[in-house]
Amino acid sequence: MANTTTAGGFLLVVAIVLPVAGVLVSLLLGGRRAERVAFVVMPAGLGVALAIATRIWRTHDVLQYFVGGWMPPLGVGFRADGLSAVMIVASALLVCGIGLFARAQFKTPPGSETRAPLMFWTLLLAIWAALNTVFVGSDLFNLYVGLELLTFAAVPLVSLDGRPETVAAALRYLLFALLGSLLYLLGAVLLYGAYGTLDIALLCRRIHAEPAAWAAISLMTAGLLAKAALYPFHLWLPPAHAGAPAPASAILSGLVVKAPFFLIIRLWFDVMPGMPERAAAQVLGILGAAAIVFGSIVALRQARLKLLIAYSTVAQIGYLFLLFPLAIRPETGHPWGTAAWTGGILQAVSHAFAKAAMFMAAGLIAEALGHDRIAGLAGAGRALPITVFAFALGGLSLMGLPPSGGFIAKAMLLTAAVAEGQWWWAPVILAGGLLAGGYVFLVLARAMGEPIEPLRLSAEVSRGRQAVVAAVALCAVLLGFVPLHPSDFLQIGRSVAATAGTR
Amino acid sequence: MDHLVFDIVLAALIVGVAAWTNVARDTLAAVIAFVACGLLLALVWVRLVAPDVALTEAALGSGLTGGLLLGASLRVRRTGTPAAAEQPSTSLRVAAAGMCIAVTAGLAGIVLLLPEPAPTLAASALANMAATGLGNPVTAVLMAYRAIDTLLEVVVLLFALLGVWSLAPDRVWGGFPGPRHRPDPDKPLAFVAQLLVPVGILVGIHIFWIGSVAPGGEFQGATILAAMWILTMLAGLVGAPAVSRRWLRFLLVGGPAVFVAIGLVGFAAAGAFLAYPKDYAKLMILSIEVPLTLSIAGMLALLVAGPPERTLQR
Amino acid sequence: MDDFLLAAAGFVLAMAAIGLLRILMGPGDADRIMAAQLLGTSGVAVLLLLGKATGAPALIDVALLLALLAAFVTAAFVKSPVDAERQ
Amino acid sequence: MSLALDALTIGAVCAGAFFFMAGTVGLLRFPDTLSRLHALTKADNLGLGLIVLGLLFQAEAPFLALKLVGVWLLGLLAGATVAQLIAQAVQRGRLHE
Amino acid sequence: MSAVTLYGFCSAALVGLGLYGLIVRPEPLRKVLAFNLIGGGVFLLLGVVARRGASAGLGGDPVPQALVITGLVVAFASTALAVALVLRLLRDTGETVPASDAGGEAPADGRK
Repeated sequence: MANTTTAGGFLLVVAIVLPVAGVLVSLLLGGRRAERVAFVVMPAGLGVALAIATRIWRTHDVLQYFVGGWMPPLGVGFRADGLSAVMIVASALLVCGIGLFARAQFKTPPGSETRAPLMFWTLLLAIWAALNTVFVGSDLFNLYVGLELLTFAAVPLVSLDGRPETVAAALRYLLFALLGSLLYLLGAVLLYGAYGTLDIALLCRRIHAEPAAWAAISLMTAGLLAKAALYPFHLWLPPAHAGAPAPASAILSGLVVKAPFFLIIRLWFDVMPGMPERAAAQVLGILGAAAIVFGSIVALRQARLKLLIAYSTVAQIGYLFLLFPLAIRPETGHPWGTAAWTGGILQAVSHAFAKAAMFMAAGLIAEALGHDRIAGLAGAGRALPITVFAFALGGLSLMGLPPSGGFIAKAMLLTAAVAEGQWWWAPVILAGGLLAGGYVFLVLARAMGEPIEPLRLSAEVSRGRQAVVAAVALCAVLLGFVPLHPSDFLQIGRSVAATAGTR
Repeated sequence: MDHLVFDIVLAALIVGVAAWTNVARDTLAAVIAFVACGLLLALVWVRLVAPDVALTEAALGSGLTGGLLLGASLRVRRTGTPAAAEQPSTSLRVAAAGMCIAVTAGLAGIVLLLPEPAPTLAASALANMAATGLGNPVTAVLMAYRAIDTLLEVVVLLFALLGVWSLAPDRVWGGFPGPRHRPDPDKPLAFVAQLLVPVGILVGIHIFWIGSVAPGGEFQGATILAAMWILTMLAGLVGAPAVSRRWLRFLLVGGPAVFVAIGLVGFAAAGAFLAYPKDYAKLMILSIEVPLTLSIAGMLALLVAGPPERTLQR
Repeated sequence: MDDFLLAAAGFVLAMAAIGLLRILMGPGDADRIMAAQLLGTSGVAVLLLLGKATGAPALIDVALLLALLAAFVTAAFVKSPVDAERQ
Repeated sequence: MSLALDALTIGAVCAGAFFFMAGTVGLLRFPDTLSRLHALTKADNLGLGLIVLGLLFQAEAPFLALKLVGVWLLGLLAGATVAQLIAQAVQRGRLHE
Repeated sequence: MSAVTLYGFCSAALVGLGLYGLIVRPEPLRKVLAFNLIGGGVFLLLGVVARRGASAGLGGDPVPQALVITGLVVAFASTALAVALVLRLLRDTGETVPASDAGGEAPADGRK
């Protein structure tokens, strides 16, 4: 690895600083201008994200930047590989989509400044800055600060409408997130004490199997699991994600829980490649499987649409963690060449789009009908055809039916399970798909049904907003056209770590 | 030998006070024990030859956090119904105690197993200090080597403040944080404030200013300034500022904005974000630190003051 | 000399510890808030002694800060927000 | 000369430590809040003053000596006024007894 | 045993005590206190690491010391946000312990 800043590495700094600057300017100008600032930052940020991805695609190499010109271990670096680029682009697309969708809901009335719109637009940019920090960070303490940024930007979004239930949900979310941060930090401290650096690339060369390293990785993983809401740490998620306003739910469920998952990948595959035992990876897989079964069954029994979607997030997070048993020390080739590697990451991205679309669709339905009880959805299909169609498109990904990103992801996880001889994951993957089919059809069947008495909409929903939801859902569908084999792009930046790990 | 006796007394005291924080019935007593714990930890930092951290711990970890939690626990006690909480069963307590003892034992074991000689960046931090124009290695880490952490950390404070403000009821948005404090009933308090605040501001500026060459710096100085601002608010000498005030927004945003701006100047002048050209390093760091100290002081004070509670009109 | 100063610091700390025990027992809030006073004064004394014993003049600044913040905490306690609400 | 200064320091610091002990004893023995408060503030601040006095004999630079005295004055003023605050709050019955 | 090791044990004890408080105390404010205890332990461990790295004439490794300062500021921010949430909850519901299952009561989806 070249120990210098790569050409175009400054884009990584811009990806973080741009939304931060957006927050600062929004807060300074206040009022109506916060929204305008957000709509300037969004296309610019999307451009930066695409530029990062293009450059990595063209050079087939990582982007790297050393802040202030100080090299690690003394300084802090940023590094984006193929995986980072995918997450950065997905976040940028989703933030823009959610921003367009939220425009009608968080409009600042003319005149004085109002609380909710100002907070929503600044926090949306804040979450974006935090996500980019996590995706390009290559220093464990810098990543800790990034995680805290994410927490402080995400928690207030949960209680944005100020109802006591959502404040309680936000508090619970905060407590879980803080515990996660502290465990993560404790692990990072142990690593610094043992190896004298927090830089991931340097750690990867110095780390070896000993108690301090095991304790550090276990503590950090446990902390991140609490933040990622993997079963049995999922308790905070349903009330928080279901209680938040729809655009906030979309970003929380779609992106925010993916950040800790991304960091667990960093830990297991970049900090200590080749070190984790298969048994440890099996534990993560078992928790993931439990999440799939538990989350799906509980989702089936929900009476409210947003809670159903939230519990479905609990289940879909479970799929992500099947990546670990299937890609850690695989029988065939190196970890990132496996179908599970591509499948797991594709699941993260396609779930992000699908779930965001479903939460936004649920938000529109609740707005139009004045409630979100599943039993009372009859007639929604006729009143809001585009919205219900978008909901169904998102549902395809959850069920794993073609054409959808979820289908490719789950098919690849299945392929990997067979190739690795770990057949026991196959029934879980299939059962999760069937259960998802159950709850998605439950909603669709109700929504397509005839209402007993003619439906009276409590609010008019614009066609534009419905189109945005459909566009986001379509992204999840389009991911279904990626080729069904391990992606080269997702392996960029991995080869060095691989050789270091198998020394 | 004497040294170790002192350390044993101190360590035992800290563990005792921390245990008290857990078992005390009354939340207020627990908070006071926690404040005591913070003060004792400041002494530990002195023993660990980390005076910069000792200053931060005493000011922020104990002082400002203590003030915040004391106010909160008094409010909870007088308004709330503390008894409603379900107490955990004995078996849960035993299981929790067992797990925590295991965690403690494990960590203690790892402390014993830490490598000897310990890896350290002290030498390289010292060797590169000339390029920063600073005389305090901790400040060099905060403002040069890991300046991005410091920038993001100030942004963390700002996000936290946004989070606190977002809890305001809609109708009072733009108004004044916290309850109104009237000056009259506590003559001694106004006296304390009038006496302490000028001294405190001097001490705060002093500690900020010497930070470039000796223990101190923007966070420690800012904490003292914040404490003094809160004290004048408590005494009713000045009111808390309405959150919609433009000057307040400038105060809060100014520090991080200048930080970002000078970081970008580094792109042009020294070839990297947050790099300082050698001859201007100290000047650039100082021009970040002055507005940053003011911004941090404002954020800390407003975090303690809480969300807006009173409307602008009235 | 340095050993003597350190021993003196240990003694003051031990006295503060005993006092702290008494204070935390309560019964009233006024007793408890004295803890900030007690630890403030004793802490300043310990810091000054330590600073001299270990040759670290920077500790005077820590002591200065401690004296200020102890007063701040007590004031924040005595003038709690609740008082303001009731007026 | 330095021996005499050392002796003065030891004497003053010992006296200071004694007053800290007296403060703690007062805290343990006095029956009511106000007298406990009184014992604590008076004795501890006197103890601090004596310790500062002892350290003054060892001060290398006049500026450091000035700072030492400053710390003591600040402690004294803050201690006295804050004790006043607590006492007033107790008398008005605003604190839980 | 050296003083540094002693403080290492002290930090382990703080983490343990904080975790215990976090699990056992149901009141949110007590949980916030417990978080601060854990944080104190973690930071102290970082201080021990710093002290062990004393070299080149410095009393400790300045990098972990600076990390502690950053960490303390972040911990304060978390405490402030948690306290604000607790007080808001208290004002709305008169209790500080959140009801065990608060669901997504979202009829108008955040609009009043």
